Parts: sequence; structure tokens; C-alpha cells
Amino acid sequence: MIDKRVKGPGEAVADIPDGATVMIGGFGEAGSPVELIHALIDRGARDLTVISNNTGSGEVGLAALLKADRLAKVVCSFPRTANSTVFPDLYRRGKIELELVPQGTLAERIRAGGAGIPAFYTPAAVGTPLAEGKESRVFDGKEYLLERWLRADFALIKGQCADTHGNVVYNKTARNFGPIMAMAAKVSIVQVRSVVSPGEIDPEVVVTPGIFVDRVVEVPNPAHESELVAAGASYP
Amino acid sequence: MIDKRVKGPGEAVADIPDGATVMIGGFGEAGSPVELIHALIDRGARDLTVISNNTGSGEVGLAALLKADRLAKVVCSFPRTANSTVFPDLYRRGKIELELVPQGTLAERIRAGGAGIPAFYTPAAVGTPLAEGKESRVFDGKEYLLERWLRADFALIKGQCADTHGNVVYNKTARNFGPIMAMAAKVSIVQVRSVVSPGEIDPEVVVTPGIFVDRVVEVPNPAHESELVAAGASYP
Amino acid sequence: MTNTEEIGWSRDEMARRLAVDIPDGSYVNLGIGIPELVARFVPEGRTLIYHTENGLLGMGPSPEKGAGDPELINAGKRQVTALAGAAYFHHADSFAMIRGGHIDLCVLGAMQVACNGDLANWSTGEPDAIPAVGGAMDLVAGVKSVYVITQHCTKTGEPKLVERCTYPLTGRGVINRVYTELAVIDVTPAGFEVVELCPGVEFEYVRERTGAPLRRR
Amino acid sequence: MTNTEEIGWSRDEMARRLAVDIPDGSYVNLGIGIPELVARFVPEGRTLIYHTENGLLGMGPSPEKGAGDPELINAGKRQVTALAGAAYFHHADSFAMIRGGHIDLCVLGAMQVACNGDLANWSTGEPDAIPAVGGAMDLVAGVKSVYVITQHCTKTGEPKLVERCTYPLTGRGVINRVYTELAVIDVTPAGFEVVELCPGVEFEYVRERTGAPLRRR
Repeated sequence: MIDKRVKGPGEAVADIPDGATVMIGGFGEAGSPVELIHALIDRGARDLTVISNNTGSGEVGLAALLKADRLAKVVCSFPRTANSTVFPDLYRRGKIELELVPQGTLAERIRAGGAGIPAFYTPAAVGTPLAEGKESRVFDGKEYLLERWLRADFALIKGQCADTHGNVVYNKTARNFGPIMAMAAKVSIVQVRSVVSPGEIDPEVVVTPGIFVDRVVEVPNPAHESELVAAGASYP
Repeated sequence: MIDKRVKGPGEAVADIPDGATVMIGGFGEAGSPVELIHALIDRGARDLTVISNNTGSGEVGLAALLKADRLAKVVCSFPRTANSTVFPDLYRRGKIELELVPQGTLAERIRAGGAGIPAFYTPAAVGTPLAEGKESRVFDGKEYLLERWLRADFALIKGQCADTHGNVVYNKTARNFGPIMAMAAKVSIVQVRSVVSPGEIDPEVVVTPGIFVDRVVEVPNPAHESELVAAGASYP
Repeated sequence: MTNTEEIGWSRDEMARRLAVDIPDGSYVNLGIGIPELVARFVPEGRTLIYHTENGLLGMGPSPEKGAGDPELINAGKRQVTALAGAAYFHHADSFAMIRGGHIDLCVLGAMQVACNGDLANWSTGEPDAIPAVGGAMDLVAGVKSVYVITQHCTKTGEPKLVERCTYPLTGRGVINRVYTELAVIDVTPAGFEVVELCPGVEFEYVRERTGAPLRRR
Repeated sequence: MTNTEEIGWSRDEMARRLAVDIPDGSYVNLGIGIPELVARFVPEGRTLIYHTENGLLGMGPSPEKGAGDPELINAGKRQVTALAGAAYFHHADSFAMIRGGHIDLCVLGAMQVACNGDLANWSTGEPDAIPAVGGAMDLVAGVKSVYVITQHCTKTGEPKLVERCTYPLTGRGVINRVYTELAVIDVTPAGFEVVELCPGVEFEYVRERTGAPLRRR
């Protein structure tokens, strides 16, 4: 009997320790697992390394985790938003380390981590400041950079629907980093609007097969970050 | 107006020239684009390099293409079947070159070709005869081999259904190499049981987005290789 | 030098001028800002398929007010729609499309374009700036053709088309063509070359506002 | 030496012995041949999820006669079924599961297993043989635990558990445990170590038929 459900976001993140590396899905607010992030704030783990495309909006979700001073480092492609000063403030005060990674390289490094590929070559960032300190190599007359995989202890992901085996489907562009982060983390935690029985998701349309998912938590009405920000909300 | 349909298998492969590199989908008979392969035999192109997981059964499909002496080289993981002597005969007579590649490395090299990754490291085949002549490198205390991408001039793929933009869904384990070969070839040709209008395939369930597909050809009742072999068929 | 926005094409006209150069059936990624305008001016009878790197091919215009989904957004994080024939995919697949050379055209804004095709469009390099690169480096490294659409000079009148970028690079030798309010300019092995002048704009006028040698075709 | 098939566990018993060692909820890839038998003997109350590298998780048994689909097959190219909770995926994703360490257990046949964990199971290295490797090298390199299930000796009585493989390797130091008709044997840093003897089989009997030093636990 396989049943990957856990009772709620709190239980789902209860064993994330200080110093853990945590991948957090989402591109902007789409796919951002707000309830799992808030549970992680409640959990209190510190000195985390977070791998995520952005650094959040306002003072909820990822921005709230930053504001609560739980992060030692972010690995990120675009840590700037129109409506958040949390990351810029921390960064300018030297309170947080930033590893800036081109978005496609970030995605491919995560996918490589999940696929057991320790390193690969990419043309992105050749000749730019982000190539500094990286090995480069020419293949067929073109220069590429060597990039290492990214792996994590935990991944926090937002899906649309999962079955109890952990098979997941997503909603529209909220898919983004979810499927590859699920592959690259030791423990992948997915919040979904609904959990169904095995067989209720057509095997042809599964996006993340259950083998990549460890915990499923039902959050029937997840908050939208933009609505929270518009309402001036902050967490906790 | 985008409409990637072509009239039939013959038109679909009409410009495949001598010396072309052709990826051919399928694992065993599942996903083998029998009608496209037969059209390629009719087309008459020679000295082809074929990248495919197997080398076909009986004297139809891929085995028939081999038997017609059209291949200079195969890149393959498992060129042996219980019911075909075509490849073994050619190989023993020195009439064909074989590049033997572990199946996962074959898949990843094809995916890398499609994803613009010229080379990557894999643990498969380290310490084996298939590592001979390959660069190896240690990451985090473990040894890996450097592998190059595979790209092709054409890919012949079997899908279940496509729309006129070239979005494709597959049938069960016939999916196998189709999606990655569609990514890795300059011209990707997909035969499907039915072609539908854009919008008839849910954007959430598209497996191969149309950007990877150049030609779609409707073959409503494709032959099953095993049935042809059981019936003693040969092609042409 | 005066603000060059006062003569030459308007932003819409620049976008329209670029749009006519995109072949029917192209797969196109449009950057944030002026590049987004291009979609409004695609000539009748042509279909372009828009890629947004956060996981959608077949992106359509903004939704009617109240009809959007916060989980259906573009790379600029604005709500969009999905057209018939669209497909969703994850980020690694999305950048496989980019890096693998499957996107025909990418249109970007620029801080500086050098006459060797170098682009700078992500950072002023100022010590206080928050570095943020997004997908720009992947786009310029992978997409078949990369066009820039930009004002010819900065707001303070400095040329954006230069001999050599002084800002940190986004990519090296990656730009094929630049559309400004004054001209359409190719980046050739011999440097900048005017393909077309905005009606009423003299070649000499453009040359004066360009920070690198400029040739006529 | 005589044919060892006459004493010790039958093939079914070997498979049953292995099956009890697989924890509930494991993701398992079974090789072709004897390994496939393991699926028949999973103890009541445990659910294993079977991966077949040609693109299916949640593989079920063979279909009823006439109810199969030639496009739903396993890695041995036999028709199978998909159970509730199954998922289909393409080959790169399938081997990402393997190479990325997501599969808990793989059970393979062997020509030779060396006391350092080396496996040879794909080629006799004879010049006339058609080389064919399939997914074996990826499986042994990536799966968390790799078990071998095999007769203790070849049909001609040669030991399959050896000091050093003479056939071409499939992988180096990859095997964790071997199940034969005579014993269950771990591959430890100190070499082969008997975990369990088949009832009625003496340690000495197994030692004589093993081509490398054998220890008791």
C-alpha cells in the first residue's frame, strides 16, 4: 500500500533541518508553493540554501522566508521584482550570498541533478561576467562552459492534482520548475489542489511520475501571491 | 496559417538524400514508424547513418531497410533480436559499421542534441570496453565518461495523434525515443493515426510541442511489425 | 545631442517595421518592453507562434479583465492566454527549445550593442545594482536570429550602438540586426550596416548618433 | 562438478527468496529472464512499483490473450499491462530515473560476478558475437541497489562468482548481492559473504563452487 499523503504543510516540512538545501518551485507567483513556504517559516529552520528562479514579492511566500532571515544563500536567475525590497535589502547589507545563474542553465543544472549527469557544457554566458572562474571548452569550433549539477535535500513544489502514488499534473505555466526540482531533491514535497486515487490520472498525461515525489499534501485553495501582495499581507 | 501535414509517407521522406543521418524511433516494434521506413526504402537513399535503439525484426521495417543495403552505419544499443538475421549477417560480413551505445547514454546523447548541450558526463560504461577511447573525469570522487550529443538530419517517428501545428501525443510505451528524436533532428517527420485541428489536443497533455515537428503524415492503420513478421511478410 | 525620440519612427512604428521582417510560421520569443509590441503588428495572413520561456508555446494576448489565471503568465509575469494549438512544458524543456536552436527569432531590448554583435542588456555593472539575468544569456546563445529593438541613444543622448560594450555582456557576437527609431541596421562581419533609414532621416544624422563606424548597404 | 541445478532452490524459490528482501513501496526494475520471476512472489501486503526502461512505471502482468497492445511492452519486448497509478514517459526521462538514483532496486542476470562487485552480463567477448548492451550499463551505474539472480555455476560447471571477471564488464563494483540456488551472498568490501544458505546445502559445498574466497557472516 503506497500512500504519500501527509496531513498538512506543517507535517510535510517538519524534518527540514538548519543548513538544508531547498529547491522552491515557481516562476513569479505561478507555481510558488506559498503554503509550504509559510510552513517552512513556522518550522524555523535557518541557514538554508534556497534554489529558486526568483526571490518573491511583497512580504509573503519566498520574500517572507527571506525577510525572516532564514536563508544563507540563494541560487537564482532573477532576484529582482517590481514590488519587493526584501532581497535587495539583505543583499546590499551583505546578509545573504547570491549565486546568479542564467535561467536556462539553472533549469538544466537542476535537470542534470535529477538525471544523474554531474556536469555538462552549455553555450549560455560564454564571454560574460558569469563565465568567470568557469572552465570553458570548444566543441566543433564553438565555445561552451562546463556547469555542474544542482541537487537539493528538499524540494517544495506546487502542482494541480496528484494521486496517492505521487503522480502529479500541473496548471498551465505553474508547471515551470516543478517537474525538474522533483527529480533533483532527496525529498520532494508537492502541494496540490486535490489528491485522487491511483488510476484517476491517465498514465499518458502524468507530468511528474510518482517515483520523483515523496510527500503529497492537499491544499484545496492555495493563496495567490499577487492577491496577498495586493491586500498588503505579510507573513507570519 | 501553419499546416505541417504532408500527403503521405512518400512525400514525407522525398528529400532524404544519400549519406543522411536519420534517427528512427521505436523500441522493438512499439513506436517503430514502419510506413515511413518503407517509404524510405522506396525513396532509395543510400549510405545512411541510422540512429535507433534496435535493428528490427524479420524482413520488414528497419530490418528491411538494412536488408536493402541502404545503411553505412548504425548507432544502436541492442542490435540483436530473436527473429532477425539481417543485421548479424551484414555485421559479420563487415558490410556495416556499428557504434554500440548504452541505452541510457543513447537517449541522453539524443536529448542533449535537441537541447543544445554538446557534451555531458555519465557514469554508465565506466570501466567497460565501451569506455575505450573516451575521456573520463572524476566528480565528487566518482568517475564519469564524457559523451557527445547526437544530432540528425531527419527523424522518423510514430505518434498517436497530432494537430496541424505538429503537437504530438503518443500511445503507451510507443512514446520511447520519439520525443527526444523530434528535438534532435533538423527535419522531424511524425506519422500518426489521426491529425486534428489546433485546439483539439489539450495544451497540458502535449508530449512533443509542434516546434520540434516539421512534417505530419496521417497513417490511420499502421502495420504492427510483429504481425507482419508472424505473417512472413517482407518489404518491398 | 538632443533626445532622438522626437524624430524618426515611434515605438509602434519600430515594432511594425520589425514585424514585417518575420516570416510566416516563425517561432518567436519576445523580450519584455518594446519587444512585446511586435506582436501587435504582425501582417495579416501570417501566423507566428510565441514562446515564453516560463513554459508556453502558443501564447496569446492578455486576457479580458477578470478572465485571467495567475498561473498563466508570460516571462514578464503578466497574465496572458493560450491559443489553440498551444503547449505547456517545464523549464528544462523550454530552455531546450532555446538552447537547441529551435526558436527562429528572439527580439530583445538593449543597453548597448557593439559592432561585433556583442550585447549588453542585463546589468549596468554598478556595485549597488542587484544582479539579475533571467533567460537573456540563454536566449542570445541559442536562438537562431536575435534582433534588438531599442531607441538609438540613451535618454542622456549616449549612443547605444557602440564600438565595444562597456556594460557587462549578455552574449558575445550574438546580435544579427538592430531596429531603432532612426534605422534598421544589420550587424555584419564588417560592422554596422544600414539596411533602411526611417523616411526623412539622413544617413549622416544616424552616423553621428552611432558610436561605431556605420556603412550603407 | 555436477550440474548444480539438481540441488538447492528451484528458480521459483530463488525468486521467492529474493522477493522477501524487497521493502514495501520500492521502485524496482527487473531484468529479462529469471529476474522477471521475482514479481510473482512478492509477499502479501507489499506493493512494489515496476519500472521498465522503455517508458513505464507501474507495469503489470501480461495481458489476457488477445487483450494486449503491441505498443504496451516491457524491456524484453513482451506485452504487459499498466496498473492503476502508472505513468508513461520518454526514454531520456526513463533513464533519468535510472541514472539519477531514483530506482531502489534492479535485479539482473549475470554471466560473472566478481568478489569486488564487478558484473559481466552482456557479452562473451567472442569475436563472432553481435555486441548488444541495452540498458544494463546504465542500470548498474545508477540504481541504488543491484542484485543478481543466477545459477551458481554455468551449464558446464564453471563458477559464475569469480575473483575477477574474464568476460567484458557491464560495470565496475556495482553488485550488492547475489541470489543463487545455493545461497544468498553479499558483496562486501572484504569480498563474498554468505548471508544465508539454502536449507540442506553446506557452506563447504558452496565454497567449492565459488571462484573466489567465500566467508560466512
